[in-house]
Amino acid sequence: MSTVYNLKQEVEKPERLTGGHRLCAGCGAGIVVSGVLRALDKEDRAVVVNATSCLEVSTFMYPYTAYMDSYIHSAFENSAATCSGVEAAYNALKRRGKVEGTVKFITFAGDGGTYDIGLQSLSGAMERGHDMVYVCYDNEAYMNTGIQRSSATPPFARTTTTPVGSVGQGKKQNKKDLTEILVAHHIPYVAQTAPIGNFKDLHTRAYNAIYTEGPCFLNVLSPCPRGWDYPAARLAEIIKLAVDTCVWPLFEVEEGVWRLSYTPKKKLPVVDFLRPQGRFRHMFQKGNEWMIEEAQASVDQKWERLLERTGA
Amino acid sequence: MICAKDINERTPWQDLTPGGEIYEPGTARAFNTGAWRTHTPVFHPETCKHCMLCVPFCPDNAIPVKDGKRLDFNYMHCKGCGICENVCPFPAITMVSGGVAR
Amino acid sequence: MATNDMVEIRWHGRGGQGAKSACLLLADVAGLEGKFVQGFPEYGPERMGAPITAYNRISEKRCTVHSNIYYPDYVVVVDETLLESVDVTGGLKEGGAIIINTPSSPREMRERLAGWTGKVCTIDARRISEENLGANFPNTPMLAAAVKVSGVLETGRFLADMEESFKHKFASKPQVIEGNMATLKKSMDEVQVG
Amino acid sequence: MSNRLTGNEAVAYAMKQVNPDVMGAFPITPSTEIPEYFASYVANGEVNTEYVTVESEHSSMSVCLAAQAAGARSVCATSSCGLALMYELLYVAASCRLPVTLACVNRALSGPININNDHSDSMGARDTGWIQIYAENNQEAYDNFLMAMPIGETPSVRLPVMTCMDGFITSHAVENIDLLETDVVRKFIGEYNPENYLLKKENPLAVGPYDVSPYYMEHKVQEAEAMKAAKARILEVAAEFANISGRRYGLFEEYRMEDAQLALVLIGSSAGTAKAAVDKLREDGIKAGLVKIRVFRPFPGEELALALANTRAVAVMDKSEGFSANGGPLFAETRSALYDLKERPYLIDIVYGLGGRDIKVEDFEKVFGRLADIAVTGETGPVYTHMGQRSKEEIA
Repeated sequence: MSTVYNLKQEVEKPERLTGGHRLCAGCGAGIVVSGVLRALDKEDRAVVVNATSCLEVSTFMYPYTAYMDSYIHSAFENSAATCSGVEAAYNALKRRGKVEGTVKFITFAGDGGTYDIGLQSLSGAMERGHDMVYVCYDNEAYMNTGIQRSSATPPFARTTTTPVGSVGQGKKQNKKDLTEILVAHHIPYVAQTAPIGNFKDLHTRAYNAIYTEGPCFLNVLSPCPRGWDYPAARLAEIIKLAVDTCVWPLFEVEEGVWRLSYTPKKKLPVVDFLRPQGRFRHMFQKGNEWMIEEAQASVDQKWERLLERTGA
Repeated sequence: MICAKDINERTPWQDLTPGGEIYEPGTARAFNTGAWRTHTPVFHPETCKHCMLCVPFCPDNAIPVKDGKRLDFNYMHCKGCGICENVCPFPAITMVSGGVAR
Repeated sequence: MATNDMVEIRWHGRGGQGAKSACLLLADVAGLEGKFVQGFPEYGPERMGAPITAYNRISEKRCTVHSNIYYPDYVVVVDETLLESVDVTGGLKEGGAIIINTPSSPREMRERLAGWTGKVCTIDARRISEENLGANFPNTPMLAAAVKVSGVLETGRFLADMEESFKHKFASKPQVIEGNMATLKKSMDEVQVG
Repeated sequence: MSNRLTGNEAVAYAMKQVNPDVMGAFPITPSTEIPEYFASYVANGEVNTEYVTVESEHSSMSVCLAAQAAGARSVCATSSCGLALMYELLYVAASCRLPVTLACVNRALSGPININNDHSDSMGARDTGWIQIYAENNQEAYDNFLMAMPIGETPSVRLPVMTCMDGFITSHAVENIDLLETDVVRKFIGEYNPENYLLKKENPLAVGPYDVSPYYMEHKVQEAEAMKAAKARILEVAAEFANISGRRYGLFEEYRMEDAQLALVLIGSSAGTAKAAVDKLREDGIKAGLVKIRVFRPFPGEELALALANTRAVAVMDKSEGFSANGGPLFAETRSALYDLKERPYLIDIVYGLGGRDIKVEDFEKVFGRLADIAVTGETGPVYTHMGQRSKEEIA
């Protein structure tokens, strides 16, 4: 499945996430959600499902919805089940001749709502095989409640629940590999992507996910200027560094076949990604060199494994 | 049908939509987030090559596009994050201090 | 609390033996014959082999009582090994009867029911079942014996209704119907009252 | 049509006749049989419901409320811990005004874990904004389930409905039942055609906003008003139901209350057992009666006060412990309802039947005995007590 990507045409499509929402200035989530929804064909309708999150409280604050499509938010931990219910209703009503046209079902949830509290609901929905896309916008912590660690928070990152003190030095644990967990569900399409460059990767992965029948999953890196502690204007650069250091590799797994969707021209050292972000500042203090070494070793190991899997 | 434009903080309970439903698309467009700006992007159409790289990077969908051309910012929604200035390969966008659009 | 025209039956069995099914089936058939019925098991998390209890109320009037049965008119014991662990005659009314699945005679069984002076009925449900159904399904013979001994249903009508029910249940394997009907009749003939 | 079914079979059969658009299914004792029976209807093509076998009750309620928002009629069944796991979503369904129908097969709630009947599960959910209707037997379980949709889906109500029956005692007991013909049922419940739904082509719908305080309270008032409006609608639907079934229902059932001086107020299957006690006492010339609460939410406070106005002594029988240290939930409601009476009967609360503790006709006779003493002496003694538990006092 592929589509000829043309940025100029794409940006001329009517927006599906409007301005006037209340995400922070420079929030990655707004960019990710607009980017994914842009992949919908113009004539197709969608129902957007949302877990409780920054995105939810900002994009549907009564009476202001920022969605051009139907939208439902129910709770934090159940967005995949909520989407299952909408999809089930669609099947039932379609069968009974009570609904017309094509409707697509797209869920957005943060890493807290996906990696952690919503994982059971997500796993269930994927296993049952609903025709839906689940998009995790991964900003690597519970940002809605004010930057608490999640299982998506990378090691050593400072959050309000993994503070840097005289003994504690940020998060002690690894980042859960959620994308792999989703691959293990043997669903038709899984991809890890991010908004970079001309958005071709995000757009193509989103298009594939939306127009592949069955349950599909996108994990999208979505920087949070506040939580990651960098100047909001540098978002594009931060994402590019995540990708070029291989901290956040871009790949897709279609019907079990792994494919690398982006190979950095030159693999940059992890410090290039860490240095601009306040959440990693303590890693650069004297005596903490081991943290950077560990971070680099971990990224290298995962990258090598991905290269093996993708046959690249 | 109760419309979002008729709902405000003085609306009595009888006139609100049940359960907080909204029956229209994109009612958030009526909300002014431009007031949040402390910095403001300035568009220089003369140097813009309409490559569109800034458009998808705008978290607020505040860069309108029409007939292959990007237009001036929608200052009602632009929060002044400055991402667009950074991604612009040309000097077509510059950030200036202050929230007022010029 | 039974009124005069109400028959209350208590079933003792082991999980998996079909005592509950027999109890529910009796309620169904009695209901079909125009009686007001209740059939309900006493539930716990027990698994195969654990002692279970089930109850029937059969009456000409609707019974609203939803408690367990403490003073049954009849007790049906689907597995005689239960006599060692369960007070099967507890609360059983003097004028009532206990019906036990056993190859032994009523006289032999009475010796094992210390203090019980009422009727003791026996039936070798295992043998009848094995001979007619090819396997040990004691619930069908026990149901027949309970109907016969209690007289709660008219025998001819009971057999006719059961045949209808089997025809429905075993529509795809009619050969089973014959075996089940033979089991019922044989059980009614063979149940010993002592 | 006359039949014999267990309560679970009866509710599953009602669901089959309804042929809902969506069912969320997850097993929990003693409600498990409902999705099992329904699965066989699906497997045999007797319904064309979208049957969603979720991975938890939490997801079951999530699926149902979302399906309802999408424009579908959805149903599910649960018990005990399953209902507890749904707790947050019960509020969401009610506050988003999504009339899901849930069959709650009442079971004690942990811990310790226990699978038998009491009302602690649904009583714990009494303030979630759901209409709650309780059944005494399989017939009422069936009838209540059918009435749930015309009640909940009415535009002036738009609230989810929980129909409750006693686990095992009703759910697993075979009793006689009169079933309606399916075409009669279909006509009675009608189609679910909400004005706005997610899949509607003409306009999008946004559901489940972040509600800031300038709006939240107004939305809660709407919900509270809907619950008030439900009372009249419940009676209206009951009248319509009487026309097709001949069976009449109110907000509660008064049994031999016309001149009763001693009365019980209780819920569910034990009301049937208590009726036998009332009959027995009446034979002895004692003016006993009972009120069986059918609709607990909305609570029929004014009507109940009227029904009890001429009694001398009343025992409220709670089949759940509220741990308020001041009596169970039914007692709290009843006592509050009686406050406005000029002359109030003496009132006591008896918590009974927890975790499947059986209650017999004789037990109710004892309660009436206590009421008779209170009526004579004017001394209630301890107002809030438990019944049926072993205690040192009793053994000595």
